[in-house]
Amino acid sequence: MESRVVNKGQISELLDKLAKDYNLIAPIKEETMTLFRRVSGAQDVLLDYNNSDISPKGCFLPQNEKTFSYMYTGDTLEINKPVGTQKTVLFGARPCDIKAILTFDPVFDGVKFGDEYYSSKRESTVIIGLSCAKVLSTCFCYAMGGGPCDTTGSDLLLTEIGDKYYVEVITEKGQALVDAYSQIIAKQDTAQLAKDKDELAKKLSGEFVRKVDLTGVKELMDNNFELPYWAGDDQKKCIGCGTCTYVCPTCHCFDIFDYTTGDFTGDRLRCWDSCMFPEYTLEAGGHNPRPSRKERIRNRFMHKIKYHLDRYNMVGCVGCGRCVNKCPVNIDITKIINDLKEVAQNA
Amino acid sequence: MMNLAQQLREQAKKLLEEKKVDLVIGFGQGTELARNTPVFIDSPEGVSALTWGPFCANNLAKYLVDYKNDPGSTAVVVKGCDARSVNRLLDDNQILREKVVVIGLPCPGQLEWQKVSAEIKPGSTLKEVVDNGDSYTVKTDSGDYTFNKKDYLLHRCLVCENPNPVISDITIGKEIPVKNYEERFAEVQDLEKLAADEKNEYWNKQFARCLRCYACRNVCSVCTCKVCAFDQMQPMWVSKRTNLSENTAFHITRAFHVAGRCVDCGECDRVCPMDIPLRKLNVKIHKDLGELFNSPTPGTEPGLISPLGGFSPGDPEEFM
Amino acid sequence: MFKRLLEYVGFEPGRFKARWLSGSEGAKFTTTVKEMTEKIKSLGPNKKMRDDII
Amino acid sequence: MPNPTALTPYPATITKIDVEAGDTKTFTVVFDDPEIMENFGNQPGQVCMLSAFGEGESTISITSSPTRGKFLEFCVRRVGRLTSVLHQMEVGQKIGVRGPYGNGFPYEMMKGKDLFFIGGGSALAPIRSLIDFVLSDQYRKDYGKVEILYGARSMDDVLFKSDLAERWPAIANTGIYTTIDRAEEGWNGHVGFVPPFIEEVAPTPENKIAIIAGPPILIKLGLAVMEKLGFKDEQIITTLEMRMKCCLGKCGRCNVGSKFICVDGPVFSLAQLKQMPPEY
Repeated sequence: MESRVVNKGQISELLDKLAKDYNLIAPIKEETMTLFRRVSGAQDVLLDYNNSDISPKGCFLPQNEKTFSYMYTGDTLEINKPVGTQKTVLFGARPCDIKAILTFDPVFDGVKFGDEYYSSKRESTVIIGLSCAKVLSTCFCYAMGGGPCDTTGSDLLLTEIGDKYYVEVITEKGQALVDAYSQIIAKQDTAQLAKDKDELAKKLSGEFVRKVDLTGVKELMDNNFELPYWAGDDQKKCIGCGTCTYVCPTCHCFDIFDYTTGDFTGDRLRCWDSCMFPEYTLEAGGHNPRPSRKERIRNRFMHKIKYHLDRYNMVGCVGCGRCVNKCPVNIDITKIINDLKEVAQNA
Repeated sequence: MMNLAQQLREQAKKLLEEKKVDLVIGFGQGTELARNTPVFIDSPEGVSALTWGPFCANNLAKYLVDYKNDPGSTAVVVKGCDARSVNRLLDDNQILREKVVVIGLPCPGQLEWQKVSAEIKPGSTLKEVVDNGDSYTVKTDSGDYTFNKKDYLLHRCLVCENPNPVISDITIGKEIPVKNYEERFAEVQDLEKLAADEKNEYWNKQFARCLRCYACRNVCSVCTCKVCAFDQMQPMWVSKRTNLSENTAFHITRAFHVAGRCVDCGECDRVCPMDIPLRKLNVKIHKDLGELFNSPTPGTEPGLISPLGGFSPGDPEEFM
Repeated sequence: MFKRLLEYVGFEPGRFKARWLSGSEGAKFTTTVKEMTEKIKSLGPNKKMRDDII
Repeated sequence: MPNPTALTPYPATITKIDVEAGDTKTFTVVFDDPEIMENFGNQPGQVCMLSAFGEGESTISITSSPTRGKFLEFCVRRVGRLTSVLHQMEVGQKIGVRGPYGNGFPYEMMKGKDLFFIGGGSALAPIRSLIDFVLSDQYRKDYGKVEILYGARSMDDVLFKSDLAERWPAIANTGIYTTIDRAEEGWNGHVGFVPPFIEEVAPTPENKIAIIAGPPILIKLGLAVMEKLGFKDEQIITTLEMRMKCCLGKCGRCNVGSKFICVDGPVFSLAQLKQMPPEY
């Protein structure tokens, strides 16, 4: 598809317009944190950030979501679902986080069961990606099939080049948006910019310091469920918090429960849940199939590097590096991948 | 500092060789230059993994509880603040004195790794860290970097009370004089001065961010309940829903549950992925405990009875 | 202690009160409850920890 | 066709409650909308999510066979929060039901064969849907001899007492073997645990499928006995249990390896089970 240009001077105007026409979700600064929040205009949007502390996955799978409310009225039971999804623009998401959304798609738009809450948001949202300008020491998207300037999953991808944003139109949705704002997202000769972007992508891809290679890891794991490795330091030092799962852009597990506001009315909610919590798999009868941190850690990492691949033919990790960065005790998925490779090869 | 690490390895090796302990819990190099990670060493050959420096923020005393039912003894590497945890765990009867060997290291302050990491060229290898008193020089293969303690230490280290371990069986390194870069209660006092509405606004903003990942609770060395009320499903006291109401309930309960036992190791504050200033809650309690009961930071001395865990006729009675 | 903590996180002073009352102090009980009710009424509904509607 | 509204339950009414044992009741439930009831299409071995509004949801297996009429039966043991609330409910009260979920028993593959059912404790509930299915007038001719071996802790814990004592034995070409763990006054049947009892009854593997359900220890020991008796992995069918929240393969918790119990199971053959990590 085509490519266009936005002058840096006009980006504020574009954001203001988008905020007026859409529910605009963009990165903001809240104290020390970079988070995705709804913004009312360009003034709140943070354009030069490395990566957000929390991924924008909440746009599609909010941490708390009402699935319906119920009400008993006399003898009848009424179930009311929330109606209407707002037209949304997710602006400024990084390529790794956008790729992560693609790993959600087969889960929520399953063969047998869809998910109206997810798919309505997915359909009504235009994703405007923003290429990375810097590679962090925790980044390893290249190893998971992505890249700092990767267009996969975006409707539009913006890349900052000099005093311009180079705009690549990836999908019909993106096309419709640029056509609607063609005064700002201008048609221009973009040959030079395209070249510059390739240069940038090449330069950035040389800056990764984490060496990770997934080749063959799944195959090794297929035949090695029980490895003494899982009883090693990682499960000893793990404190069993849910940080890695909540900051992870591909973790999608949720819990469902009721929140009562009175005797006969209430909401059913689904909220993020974490496989690192013991109650996650604890059955009412008291049996827990994954009783200790060893099983839980193994399950989490096997899910990323094997189970998600088995089911959906996609790696369950995009290499954003958040869990590496945020883990209180420095459990590092890249180290685990490398170690497993070594261990399984020697097994 | 490398010299200290070498001494530490020798001591650990001796303990394991002489079978005085089955396990040494210490710090090892992490996956980032400026980061260390807990290591669990059960053989004399493994001690080479041990290290020591200004990137050893974790409070390892926490792990002693995991090994309290093991037949053998466990050695643990502690800094001054972590040593308070050991005292507190002993007072709570969580661990047995005879089954714990405390390896204490006087600590000249721990650096905030993210801040340091942001300035060092990615992919560099650490060569040495030199303590210059008010700053550290981190020597790497990509050059030397100097970090002023005042700007790069964890906040808890700026107001450190016990750089020297308050309990220790084997002490490695020279005693370090107490040096505070800030007034201990300054942050709390600033908040106290605000009007109720302003306080409310400040804390609402903080609590609203909470993800309820429970890192603050799980990392806490004095949070030792087997099943936490926040995890209990029957009955479910607090909902998993993250909203201001539930989050506030969680944070007030967490802070108050460790009141009188919190040793101010600052781990909750450090591990919060959302940068919620949790220490400001705990330190407020410390301040009040000091004012009302003249009580020092828990764990400072062995056998200290928590003012909230005991009764004396002389206790202040604000509620009568 | 708890009162101080609650005020620190932004509850209005007076919204939380603890009193030590014996079973034989009936009169003191009623005055305490009356005082407390008055106080709460003057403070109005609690604005903290209110449930947000999704 | 994927069903996008799968997370919403349908209102339903409890029409009958049978007390099976001290802590177990069977609830008969009918959807408020007759059309939903008509088209529910549940298969033997499938499960539903039951909602008690205000408490949440739980996965409960359907214990009735679709051949028995337009209603659903759920046999519920009081163990957790939701089941406690269900146990306090009375006839006429409203609950929510969504489903049916899971693969169900492969009854097509069992056609023309003898069936040997082994159940322990409350695990008779999920296999009862298949027992009633193959014993129904409509399908009885498709299957050979149907034998049921059932064990409970005590006399009081025996579920579906009238089924075991009257309804099933009355049907031609069936065999019922019951046992309780410890001898009790008034019990004339066999006494002892299920696995040695299987050995005593000694079913032969020829042209037979065994369906086994029970607590993990019974499955473990029972499978060993079956192997000893000469049953092949493909001839043994079992049904698993895990904590579930969505039952749609999305919420993540019920995975055993890369299989989700809720959509890929709960029914597996021993051959399939051996391909999966032992994490259930």
